[in-house]
Amino acid sequence: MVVGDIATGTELLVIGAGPGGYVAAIRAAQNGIDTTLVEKDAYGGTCLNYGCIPSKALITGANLAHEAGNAEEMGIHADPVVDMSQLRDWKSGVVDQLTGGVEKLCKANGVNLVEGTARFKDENAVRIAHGGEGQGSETIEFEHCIIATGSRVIQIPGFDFGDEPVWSSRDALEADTVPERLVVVGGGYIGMELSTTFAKLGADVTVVEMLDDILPGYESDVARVVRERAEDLGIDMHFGEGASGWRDEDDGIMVTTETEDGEENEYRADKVLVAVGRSPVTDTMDIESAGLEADDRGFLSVDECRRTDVEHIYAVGDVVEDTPMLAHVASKEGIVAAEHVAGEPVAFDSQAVPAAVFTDPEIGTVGMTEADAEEAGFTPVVGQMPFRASGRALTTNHADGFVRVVADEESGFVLGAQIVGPEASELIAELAFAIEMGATLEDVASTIHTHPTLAEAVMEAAENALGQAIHTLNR
Amino acid sequence: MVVGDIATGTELLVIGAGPGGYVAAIRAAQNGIDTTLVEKDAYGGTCLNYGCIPSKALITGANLAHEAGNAEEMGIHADPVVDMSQLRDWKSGVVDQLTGGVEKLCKANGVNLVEGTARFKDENAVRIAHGGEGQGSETIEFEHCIIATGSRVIQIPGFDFGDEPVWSSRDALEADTVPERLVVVGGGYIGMELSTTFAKLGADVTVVEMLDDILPGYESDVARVVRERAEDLGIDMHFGEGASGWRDEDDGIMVTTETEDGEENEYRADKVLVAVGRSPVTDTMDIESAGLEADDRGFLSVDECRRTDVEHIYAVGDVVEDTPMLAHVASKEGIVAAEHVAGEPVAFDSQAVPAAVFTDPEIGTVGMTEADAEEAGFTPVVGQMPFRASGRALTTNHADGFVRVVADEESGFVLGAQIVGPEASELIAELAFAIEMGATLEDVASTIHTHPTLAEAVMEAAENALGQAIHTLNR
Amino acid sequence: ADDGSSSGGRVFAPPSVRRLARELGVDLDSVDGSGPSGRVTEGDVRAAAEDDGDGDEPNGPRTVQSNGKSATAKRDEGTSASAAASAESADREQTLAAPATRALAKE
Ligand SMILES: Cc1cc2nc3c(=O)[nH]c(=O)nc-3n(C[C@H](O)[C@H](O)[C@H](O)COP(=O)(O)OP(=O)(O)OC[C@H]3O[C@@H](n4cnc5c(N)ncnc54)[C@H](O)[C@@H]3O)c2cc1C
Ligand SMILES: Cc1cc2nc3c(=O)[nH]c(=O)nc-3n(C[C@H](O)[C@H](O)[C@H](O)COP(=O)(O)OP(=O)(O)OC[C@H]3O[C@@H](n4cnc5c(N)ncnc54)[C@H](O)[C@@H]3O)c2cc1C
Repeated sequence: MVVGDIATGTELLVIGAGPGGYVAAIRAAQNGIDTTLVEKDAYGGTCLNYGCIPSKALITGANLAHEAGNAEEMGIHADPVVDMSQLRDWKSGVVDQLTGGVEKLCKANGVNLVEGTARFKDENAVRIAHGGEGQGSETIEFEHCIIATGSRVIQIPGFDFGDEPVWSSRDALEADTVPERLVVVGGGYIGMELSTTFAKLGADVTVVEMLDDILPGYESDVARVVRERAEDLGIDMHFGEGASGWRDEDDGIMVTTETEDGEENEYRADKVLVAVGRSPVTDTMDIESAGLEADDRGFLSVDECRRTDVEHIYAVGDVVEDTPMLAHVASKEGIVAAEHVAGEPVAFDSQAVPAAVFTDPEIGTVGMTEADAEEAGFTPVVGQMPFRASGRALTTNHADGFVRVVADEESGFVLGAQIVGPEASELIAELAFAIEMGATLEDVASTIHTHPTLAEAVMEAAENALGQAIHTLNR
Repeated sequence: MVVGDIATGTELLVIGAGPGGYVAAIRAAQNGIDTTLVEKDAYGGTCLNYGCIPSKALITGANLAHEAGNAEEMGIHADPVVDMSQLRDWKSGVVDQLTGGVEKLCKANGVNLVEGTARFKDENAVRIAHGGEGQGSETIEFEHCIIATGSRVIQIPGFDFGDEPVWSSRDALEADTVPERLVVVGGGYIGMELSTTFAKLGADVTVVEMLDDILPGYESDVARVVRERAEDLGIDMHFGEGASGWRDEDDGIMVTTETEDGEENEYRADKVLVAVGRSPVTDTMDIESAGLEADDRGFLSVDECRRTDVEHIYAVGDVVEDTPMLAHVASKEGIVAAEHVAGEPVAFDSQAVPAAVFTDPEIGTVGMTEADAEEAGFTPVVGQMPFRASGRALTTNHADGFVRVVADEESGFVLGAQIVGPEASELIAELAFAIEMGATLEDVASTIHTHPTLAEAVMEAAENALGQAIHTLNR
Repeated sequence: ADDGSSSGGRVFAPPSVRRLARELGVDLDSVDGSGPSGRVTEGDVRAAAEDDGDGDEPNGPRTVQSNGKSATAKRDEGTSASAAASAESADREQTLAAPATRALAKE
């Protein structure tokens, strides 16, 4: 164990081992760059430990139990009992397998791993504080640095995550019992994914959202499919209300909310999950010492190679201004930064960033909506295919939702897509690829799609935009 | 009711309303062609009534019941009971919904529908025999004709589908109880899909296959993943044995088989499913009267616009020589033929035809294998990503299998892909599209794929082929 | 070919072509795409690079040695390839062309 301060040097220092940082580190090492990765907590970052992965694992369990318990029409009679602590342990096993994998992959690619918290000393060095008392610290000098310190959950007045009944998403993902009554503050994607999960696991769920619909940012016909399904699942949604506080009651807690015109409401609960957003982690490592400054919300601005204002210091992932706070964006930015350090002719020049919401049903979107396309100066043409006309969707007993493709009328170039329905998160891949390729509606429509698959609906939406769908009526 | 023979005329006559015929008829009508569609049995053909759709519906039910009953490690405790006749009714409901939809879509697009059996009178006319006694017949004269009469199941000596214990795939899909013991003759895709289904529903399944592995035509490492899972499900597989006959026993039946060197084996069963292939239906409609001749196996040969030797008569779907007997091929051929009749500059010029097998796990393939690519004169480079390294696969608890991408080393053009694993049938779509687009490995690898999805494994397989995968080791 | 105005000023080209343009110092906005609706192909970018003359400085990053290979050098072999080689790759581009490209060719 090293106590005191020794200085080492590295060509590239990556701070933070989330999907931005570890991917950057591996790619840099693959390109022959001497790379050091510092992480203060756990390999895989928010995504693998407290975000994407554990949430999707719980969703799998909740879906299976709920579906099997509600499939009488298919002749399946079951009354599944979910042992929440077992489900949690299984989920933790998945997380461990993946985070262990990340560590192994880093090592196998030759990345130097350092545990500790990094703070900038100056433009070319950080000091690493090792965890625990008397673990000392070390200085690492670098030629290039990639900041990938990610984000943390936002706390709102009146709700302290230190209090036992107040849950962050991370607490929710660690639950070993299902609360009888759960109030969820925030109807964004994290709030809705967890609301759906806990409703399926048996909780009485109430969602409180300040705006006038769930999933702000999504088109209303997309959100509607999820909202209606949430209603079917018994989720009680209240819009135009902000949570103002909570208090203990004899039996559980009482969550109070306020509307814009000052009306107060109260909801009984056992737990309250606050999921109102995340903010970048740029305030705990003395970025000023490196000559950097974050914007007023804490984000760092970068150029197309992900360089900050200090040319040899890059930023990727949730800390970056303007790109969505998503794991795959972090990874792509990490790759771009790493390859740029290695001298490759790269840029973050993706034409469109896909995104998925793992609600019931799922949402997958990429690129422009019809309105976006109009705004950008295109004359959009739109094609749609409802899943209830898809043979595959009907055979899976999940036929809500649709595939919509947005294209430029004149050229036929695919500009965007919105999918809500079964496997939307997977189906969006083909359309994201189509947009990157500069493909036209005709390209998508005339590619043979396997029968019976949900992907055929992608083809049919393109055909619909061309006025020649087979399985849905053309306008 | 019309009795006697009246003659009507149509610009295009389509014979058979399967995925080849009904799609052709709709597209022709969309192009302004006066189109008549004759069907003797049921709209949707084999695929919707006795094939793709009912089989996938049963697979959904079997999977759900089986998964829910085997998820203790996830903390889900259930003991699902499947009421097979209810499952069958649900499946029939799905079929009815889709076949009803086909009929409506035909009408909405202006296709004239005729029920009856068509036989060629001459090169420009068919006689339609209407079903039932005394229903009379009519003559329809046509300018163009598309033959889409599909295929029928092959019967083998010793097994008469008229006998109650002998099942065709159609009988299996109509079952309202699960046989205790089922012998399946033929380890092709239909045999394996149904073996898996019935094993999951509780039958003791034995597969007898003449060749030395299941799923002939697939690479051995692909087939192996399915075979090992089938073993886990308790399916007993015997290779190098041909079924020779069966006899009644006190308790059920005894199926006898023979190896190449004459060794005999016997398997006790309640039902025996014979799934050894399908042959084209070209022998029941006097094609000679139209000047046509089928090959010795009954197939019709066609040009790239799907014209037979008689220029104004086209053939599409299972009756066509050389293209795979698959629904989406039938539909594509139907579209090509219809558009050609309409004077469009079309051809069946698809670079690659995707195919899926809905076993556990699924298989999705498209284009060339590594061996195919070598044979075609390319220097193939191959990339692979195992699902056990995919975060999404682990969170769905289905992590067997892999994605493999085959490309031309020099140019990077994607030539083929083999996927075995969760949602393989859907994931293959992006790679089929990549091949059609003439995309390179770099195009696939540098497209952002949503996290966490199975589709990321497609990207990683491409990265692996380029020697730069993040989540799997590069060779 | 497309004049770009109907496309909101955006250039439509596959990722590999965009990267090649950066490598060869070709400004994609100035390339006339020969693909369907003016999609820019690898051949278009290479032709544009030739037109600009060989001496052009790539607008990409500096060239560094990594694993004994230089990324830019790797690609330079491609640019200086013989006419025969580029003809061959053009052939392949045609046989492996996208559906809309093939439809265009047939019309
Ligand atoms: C519940 C939930 C569900 C989500 N689901 C999805 C989803 O389905 N799909 C999706 O794309 N995104 C999802 N996200 C978002 C996703 O997790 C983030 O976008 C992603 O993790 C960002 O990656 P990153 O590398 O920028 O940062 P992070 O993953 O946050 O990693 C940053 C790392 O840096 C470390 N660190 C910070 N400061 C220092 C320091 N000074 N020294 C050393 N180490 C430091 C942290 O400990 C952390 O490990 C979800 C998030 C949550 C909370
Ligand atoms: C159990 C099973 C599972 C399958 N699963 C899949 C799958 O998952 N994916 C896939 O792609 N394929 C699958 N197939 C194959 C698929 O069903 C066929 O490839 C497809 O149906 C072929 O379409 P078609 O239009 O050529 O013929 P068909 O669907 O066979 O339709 C032909 C139609 O013509 C009618 N007809 C015949 N002769 C006459 C006449 N003289 N006059 C009037 N009408 C006539 C018939 O009644 C029939 O309706 C499966 C097949 C089976 C049996």
